[in-house]
Amino acid sequence: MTQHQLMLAAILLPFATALLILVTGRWQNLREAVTLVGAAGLAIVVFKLIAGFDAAAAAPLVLAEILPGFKVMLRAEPIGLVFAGVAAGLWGLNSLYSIGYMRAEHAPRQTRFYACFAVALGCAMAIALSGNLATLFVAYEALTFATYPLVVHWQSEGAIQGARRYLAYLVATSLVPFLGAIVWTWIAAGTLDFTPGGILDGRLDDGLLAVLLFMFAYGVGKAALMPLHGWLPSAMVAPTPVSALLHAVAVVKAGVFTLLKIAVYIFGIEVIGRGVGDLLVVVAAASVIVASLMAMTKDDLKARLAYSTVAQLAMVTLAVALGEPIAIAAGVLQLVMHAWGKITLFFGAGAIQLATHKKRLSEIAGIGAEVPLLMVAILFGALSVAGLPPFGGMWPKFLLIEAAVDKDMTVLVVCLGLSTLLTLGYLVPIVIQAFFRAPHDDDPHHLPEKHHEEGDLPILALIPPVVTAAGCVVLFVAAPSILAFVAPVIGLGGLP
Amino acid sequence: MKDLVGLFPYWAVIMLMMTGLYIVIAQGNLVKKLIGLGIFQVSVFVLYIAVGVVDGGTPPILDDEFAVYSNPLPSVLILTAIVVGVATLAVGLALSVRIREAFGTIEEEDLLPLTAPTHPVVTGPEAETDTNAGREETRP
Amino acid sequence: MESLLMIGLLAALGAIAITVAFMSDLLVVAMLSGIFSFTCCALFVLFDAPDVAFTEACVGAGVSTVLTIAAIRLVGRHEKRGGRRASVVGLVVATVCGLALVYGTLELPRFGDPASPASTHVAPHYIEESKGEIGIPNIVTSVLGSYRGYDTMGETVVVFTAALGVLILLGGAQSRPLGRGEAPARRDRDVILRTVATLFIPMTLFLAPYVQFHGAYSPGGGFQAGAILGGALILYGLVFGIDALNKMVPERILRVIAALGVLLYGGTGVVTMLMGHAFLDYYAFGAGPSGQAIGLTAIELGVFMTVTCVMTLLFQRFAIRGVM
Amino acid sequence: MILPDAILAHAAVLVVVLPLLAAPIVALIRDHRIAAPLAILIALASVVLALELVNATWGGETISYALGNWQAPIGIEYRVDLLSAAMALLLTVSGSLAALMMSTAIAPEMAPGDRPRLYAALLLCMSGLTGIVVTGDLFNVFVFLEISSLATYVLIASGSGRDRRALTAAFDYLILGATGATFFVIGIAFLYVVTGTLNMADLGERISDAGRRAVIVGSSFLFVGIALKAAMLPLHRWLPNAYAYAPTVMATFLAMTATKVSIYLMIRLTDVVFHTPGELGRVNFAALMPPVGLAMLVFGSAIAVTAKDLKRLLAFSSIANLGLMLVALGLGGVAGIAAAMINLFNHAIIKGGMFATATAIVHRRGSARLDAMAGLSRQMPVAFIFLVIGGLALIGVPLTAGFVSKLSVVRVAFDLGDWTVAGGILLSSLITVAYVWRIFEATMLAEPRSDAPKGDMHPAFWLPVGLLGAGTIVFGIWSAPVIELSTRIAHQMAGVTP
Amino acid sequence: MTDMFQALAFDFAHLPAGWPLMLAGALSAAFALPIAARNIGWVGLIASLWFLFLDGAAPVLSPLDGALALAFHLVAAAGLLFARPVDGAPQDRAAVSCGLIAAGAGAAAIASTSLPALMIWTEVIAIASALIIMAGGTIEAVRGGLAYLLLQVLAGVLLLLGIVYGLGTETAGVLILIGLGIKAALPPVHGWLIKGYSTASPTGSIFLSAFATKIAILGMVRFLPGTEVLIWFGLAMAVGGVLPTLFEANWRRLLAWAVVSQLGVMVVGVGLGTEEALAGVVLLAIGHVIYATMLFVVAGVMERAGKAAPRGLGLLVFVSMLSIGLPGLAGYAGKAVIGEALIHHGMAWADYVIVAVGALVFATAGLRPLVERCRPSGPGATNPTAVSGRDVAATLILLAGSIGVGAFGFRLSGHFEAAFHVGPLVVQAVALAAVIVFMATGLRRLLPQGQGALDFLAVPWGRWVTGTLDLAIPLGNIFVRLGEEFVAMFGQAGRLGGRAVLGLARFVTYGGVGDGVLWTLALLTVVLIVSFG
Repeated sequence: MTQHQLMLAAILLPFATALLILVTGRWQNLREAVTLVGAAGLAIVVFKLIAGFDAAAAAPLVLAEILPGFKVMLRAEPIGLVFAGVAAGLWGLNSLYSIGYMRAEHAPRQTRFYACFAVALGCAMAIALSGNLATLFVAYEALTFATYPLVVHWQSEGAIQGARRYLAYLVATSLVPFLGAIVWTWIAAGTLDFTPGGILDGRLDDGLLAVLLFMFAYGVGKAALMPLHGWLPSAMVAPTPVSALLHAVAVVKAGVFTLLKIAVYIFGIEVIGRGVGDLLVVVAAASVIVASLMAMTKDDLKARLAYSTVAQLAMVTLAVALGEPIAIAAGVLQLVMHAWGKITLFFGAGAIQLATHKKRLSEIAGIGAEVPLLMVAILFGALSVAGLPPFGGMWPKFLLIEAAVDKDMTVLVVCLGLSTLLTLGYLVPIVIQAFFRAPHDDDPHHLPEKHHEEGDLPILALIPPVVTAAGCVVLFVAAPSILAFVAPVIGLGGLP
Repeated sequence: MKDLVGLFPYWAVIMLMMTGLYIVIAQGNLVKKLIGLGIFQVSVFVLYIAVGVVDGGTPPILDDEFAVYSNPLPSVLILTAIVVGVATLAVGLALSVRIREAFGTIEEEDLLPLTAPTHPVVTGPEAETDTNAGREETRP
Repeated sequence: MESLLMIGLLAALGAIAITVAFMSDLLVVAMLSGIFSFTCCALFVLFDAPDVAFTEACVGAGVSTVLTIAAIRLVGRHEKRGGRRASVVGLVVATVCGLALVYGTLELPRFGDPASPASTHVAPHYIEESKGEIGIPNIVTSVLGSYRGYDTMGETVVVFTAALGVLILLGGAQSRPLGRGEAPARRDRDVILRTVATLFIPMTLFLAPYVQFHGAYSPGGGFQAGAILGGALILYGLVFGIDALNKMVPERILRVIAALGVLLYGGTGVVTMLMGHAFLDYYAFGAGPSGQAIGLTAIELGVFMTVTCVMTLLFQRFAIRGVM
Repeated sequence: MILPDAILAHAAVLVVVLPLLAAPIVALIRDHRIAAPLAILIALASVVLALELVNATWGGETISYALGNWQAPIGIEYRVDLLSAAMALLLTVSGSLAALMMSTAIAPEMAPGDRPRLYAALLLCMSGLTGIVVTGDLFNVFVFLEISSLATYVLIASGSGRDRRALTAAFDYLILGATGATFFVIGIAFLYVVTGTLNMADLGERISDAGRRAVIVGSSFLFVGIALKAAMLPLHRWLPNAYAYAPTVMATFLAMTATKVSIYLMIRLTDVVFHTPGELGRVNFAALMPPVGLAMLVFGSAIAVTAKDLKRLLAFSSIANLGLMLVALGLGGVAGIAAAMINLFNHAIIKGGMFATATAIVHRRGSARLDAMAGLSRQMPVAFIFLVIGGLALIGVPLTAGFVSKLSVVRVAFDLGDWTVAGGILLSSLITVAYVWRIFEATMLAEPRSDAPKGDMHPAFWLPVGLLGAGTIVFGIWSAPVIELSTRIAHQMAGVTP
Repeated sequence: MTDMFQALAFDFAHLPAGWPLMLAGALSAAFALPIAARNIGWVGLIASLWFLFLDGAAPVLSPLDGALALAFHLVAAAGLLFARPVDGAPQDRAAVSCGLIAAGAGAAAIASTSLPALMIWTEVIAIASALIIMAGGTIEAVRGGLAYLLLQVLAGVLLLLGIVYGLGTETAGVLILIGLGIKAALPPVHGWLIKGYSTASPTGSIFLSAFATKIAILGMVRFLPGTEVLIWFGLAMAVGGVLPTLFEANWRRLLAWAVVSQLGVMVVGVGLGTEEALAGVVLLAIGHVIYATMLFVVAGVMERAGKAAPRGLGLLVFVSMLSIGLPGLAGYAGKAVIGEALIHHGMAWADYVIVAVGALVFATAGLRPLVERCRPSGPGATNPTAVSGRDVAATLILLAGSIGVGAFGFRLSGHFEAAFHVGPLVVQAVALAAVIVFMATGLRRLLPQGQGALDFLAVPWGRWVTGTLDLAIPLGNIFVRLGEEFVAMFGQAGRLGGRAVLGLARFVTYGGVGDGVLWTLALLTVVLIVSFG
């Protein structure tokens, strides 16, 4: 199987799975089996792609030419493969979890749910393997529309309202600033292909480049940079597996991944480094702090996690804006670590909701006793997202601080330190609330007895969070190898 | 003086045109509008023929004594235009008859509220008899 | 002298147009539009365009006035009193536009100026060559039938489309089915009408073919003849009742002949094409003026058939429509 | 091509005359079960002829056909270049698609006796429009404009079976159409006065030394007449009612053709008659079109958001897309005209597809109101899918034809460094999302009424809806044919060899 | 940057030291069965010991470090013995599992060669300790734990910055000093230690006392030897730490103060920086680990028994008292070596201060409780129950360790015998005698004991940290409201604009046909005038 065939397989497999799901819609178990087989197949294909990847043989594969110069082209390159790996890896787990979750919730229209899931993954693969900005935009748009039915799944009044805002933000930002920026780049640089070292160097003066960077930063609505982050909390109306998909696996990761590719292959890292990205650094840093603060005020579990995602994603935007090879490395690692950390938290939140039918933080006091394993998983996830050492989340923070020190932006260093503390501030209380607090806190010495309405936590909803939590720890160890894999592209020599 | 006379027909045509259009704009009655339209079109015919006139020319019928003839082309064009005018008038009148039967009035002020887009679909009082009859046949 | 007459007629036209604007009785307005057309005929004759005058008289004045009155019968005679809101804005815009147009015409070549481009570019060819190429004295008919024959075909189709439209719009149950008997004469009023009609209609029946076939030599042709015959049939229908007219010329036949007229016109064109010539190139029927003569008579006949039947059909549709 | 070359020589005139003469025959046939197939046959024949024309003019040649063998300024001359051939193809294809759907679609609305006449009216309308597109004589344009307009008034009025407001819509369009046509004739008169000829090419040469002021008046009248037919902003009042109340199958035909012919006339006149690409007489397109186009884009989309009826919504969406075409025309130059043509063809396909789907829905459910379409996604899944495809194309989602057309205009705007126009287009396309999403929410999310009739699209609609839907997708991905055609036309217009 | 990678170049060939302990801790947390938790703990402990010392592949440790690691394992064993996860509060199970993790991490920290690796393991210990505190079961415990975690993470971030700036530079030095200072509870920041140790559950306090602070001190020894200012800091900390023990009634809070003072002594050693002093510090660390744990075991038993001390407690208190200061046992050697180093450094008076502090600790932490609490005084005070066998076993194990330190001191470091020169022995004997006299006689009643005495010294650092958290919430609310206002204003403007456009569009579109013709005429006029112009 040559690389081209692998790439095509990676994209077409999810779509084929979607079709098969639609066909086998009536037989529930068969349909679930199809999803899992599809997820496994995708994981294998992507693994072979990553394993067999060598930079020399990565020739582009042109599929179609929509407009002269606006080609649909695929090309495998390290950052893309990392994103593809994350997406493919977590899809299986997410499917497993959603089977447990959706059945426990007796959700209607599950066939459409799984089919759209598969289609969304297909788009994510296309984004990962896109060879130029044109293909990326096509897949990016397709992803927005593929995830709309997922967000509006319950089709309640609130769901429709939330989905409408979700769509308004994403389509508005992608149709106006993003498309505008793409066409501007296309005209300024003559081509849209991703070329290491960037294609815009010298084509526009720095002032215009800064404006273009801003258009991209706000054009890619999925990166949820403040103040255009509104769609993320409003997408919380979706069922939890979808929130997990949106916030960890596909949608938001596609957003920041796009920013990374634009920084590395369109602008070129040094170009951003020489001052083009400075204003964006300020905005991104502010976004991190403000989002963390807002997260602390949210009593609803999923809303709190949503704002946490906004903060963590702003860090990747920060990495892009710093314009340092180390920062880009931090961005790539954050993309992976946050995916695993945040999906654990969402699995946890969903499991809590299943077990106790409670969504709000204040209501889940003292259930730690019943599901200790789940709580430990949530703790691991929280600490990994916060960036504490034994977990993978530490690496991106460390590299970001390193980059900030290199550019001697002391204010930024303080911000990053503060953000770690704030993240702890809003994540650890979840664990405390569940583990150590008694259901009624008025008398401190009361021992949390058995919870009265005993929600059944299906085994399927318990395994994924534990696996991803373990993943966080494993990633802590695997981080250097990921960096080595990505280093040649982002000009980060001298790695062991 | 010669100048004034020279261009007088055109100015008269323009005056007629504007009157015709004014009638269409200002008058509420649909048939009145059609007649205004007719006046407007006839004034155009006068313009065309005025263009074709040649001083001292005779009607474009070849004859031995005459040498200078008026321009035949405008006459041909106007022949066509007259018939087109009548065709449009005929269809317009047929429409106004149907509107009268469907809405009970052919005054623009009264028609406006009845034809506002927000109204639900109504096929009009007369529809029961007219097209429904036709529809019975087709229903199996 | 002539220019005085012209100014007089134009002034009359203006006066009629303005009075139409202020009349509220639609019947009067219909009459005025008829008078307006007839004044135009006089003007056209003055402007050396007898063919146009002839057509305007028959079609413009005759048929459209009849149709308007027939429609008023159904639609109601009086315009709503308060309905006429003097549109000040419309008046202002119309005057401004008029002034702009007047300013625009200042550079036009003078009325009747022989050296004007219109009379020096294409027209001389028609005047000099038509004798040799087409061989009929009436240049208007030659241009109408041959040089711009395609336009006339288009125009015949327009007439046919109008008939088609009115048939669709005013078909249906609202119109009572056509009988085949004679309407009972109303003793007191119809005597004068009937006697004049019995004298008048045969006259027109002869006039129509004359105008049709003499069109090559004197003002006339398919349109005028059709309108005259149509007028005659409408008069017959008016006086002796629609059912009598239907007995004489059944509506079914009228529809077929109307269609055949168009097909005849188009057919001549198709035949010339099949004979290897361009569409509507009458030289296919024979070299020189003889071919043209055959072609012209054929298309004139086609036009005559269509116009006659369509005019009658239109009137019939309006006449048999039941009053709401 | 497959036709004997004898017929090929006359293809230019046959494509118009064949349907023109077939109409009376179809009108005469009493039994509509024979008239319908005949009409379809004639329409398909004219499609083949149009294809032949396109094939002949593909290389950039211009076919010149003298009617009655009288050479140019004397007689009437047909001048067919690639633009005319392409437009002829578009018209004939739309006509045949409409004819295909006609017999099933208007069965409930029209008494069987009248139907043959309606088929004849459709053929006349199609041949009239084709006549405008292929002729080289200005007055001939007026004659065929009248034929097509009269036929259109009749087609719109035939919607009175379902909704009486079709009558007033037809009447309004008649008055406005007649005024527009008369303005057109006045324009011809002024140009004739100062040049003496009616043939466009001949007019082109003689116009430079003609009286400046008369040319101005003439071109102004011509422009206003065409603008009215093209439903430009202040004069677009007739379009919404005409499309909304005409029978949906007629609306499909009109949406694909009516206003497009006027755009063709604008391009043709600026190119051949006035030799000033981008300026009709003194009416400077570059200054006028972008603002008017953007205004149409915004106003059309704004009202579309509040429309309660699918056909009215699509009508206003057509006004918006027209605005986009005018903006492209306004940007001018080879790229501008090419973008306009891409927009023209793609919009015809997309909007035609959506109206065809609407026809199928109205045929099955009896009304085009949005609230009557609740639960469409479950009861008429196939129609729903094509509605989705069309909707996404309107928004301009990649892999659909809509994206290609929008991108081509935006790219031209960016190329000329015209930020305001580019920004304006992108911003106003947001409103498109609003009204397209209303369709999806109405059909997908609302609960279906219990008494809604069952059953998906009637088989008669499968071919037209399928063809246009597939076209929307295929020309989104493999957009080479449309782009190649448009660039060749643009090069021809600007006189540059492709 | 690169050394960070070396620190973490994790090849799976040899895992970090103490990984079995960590694994056992994690597993015991996962399974709800209390009994299983302890058994897994023992298995992990034994495996860890075998891996650390006997298996060939383990990283070779210097004798001192080896001893410290062994001490950690002893503490883990004591903790396992003392814990009662079944009948006691369920938090014990959390305390045990986190304790095991902390022990394993401590061992790994000792085995680590570079500062980054050490930093990582200190973070792990910090998290585990925070969880232990939070498992205290009360509201203050939870807030204290959160404060502890935030403080430790702040220290970790400072260490991280230090590493990033590179060890050589001056700013890095300061940063690392502050970071390790917080972790080692240097004066301004020692509040968390007092609060943490007192609110944690008895078993928790056993684990807490050992690992976190000692590893910090070890860090200072390896990376910040010889910073002058630390000497004075250490002395102040030692004296400041011992005074409250005189007046404190709460036994565990008293022991916490004792720990602070002993840490002060170690800091003095670090400040000296001479090779001898550093050896002394590590020796003291090892000794302190052992006797502090013994004291906390005793305190734990006392607390668990309620008001009356069970029989046999006196013996335990006596034994742990001895190992505080008696030469030959754990506590004495380290302090003596540091004393000698001070003398060599020319600060003889400082040596006497240290010895005095040592003696005071001996008295207040060991002697006084023995005298006051353990003697069966008053009617019916004889508590029927005896000290449970598990607790006795725990103390015995620790005693063995204490004796071991005393006996094998020579092999640990060359400077060991310096502690047994005549000078230090005499001074120690005099100090002990004085203190015994003071405590045994009635003089001790001069020192009134009260709950929370001299608490002002324990700067309420914890509340400041959680306070900032509470401060953040209103700030967050401001931003939330700001966001909502922004969206509302944006929506309002959008709606307004939309209505205006719609009104204009409707004006242009709807109306009679007369208006249509009017618009046409108007357009014509405009076009004409513009063209003429």
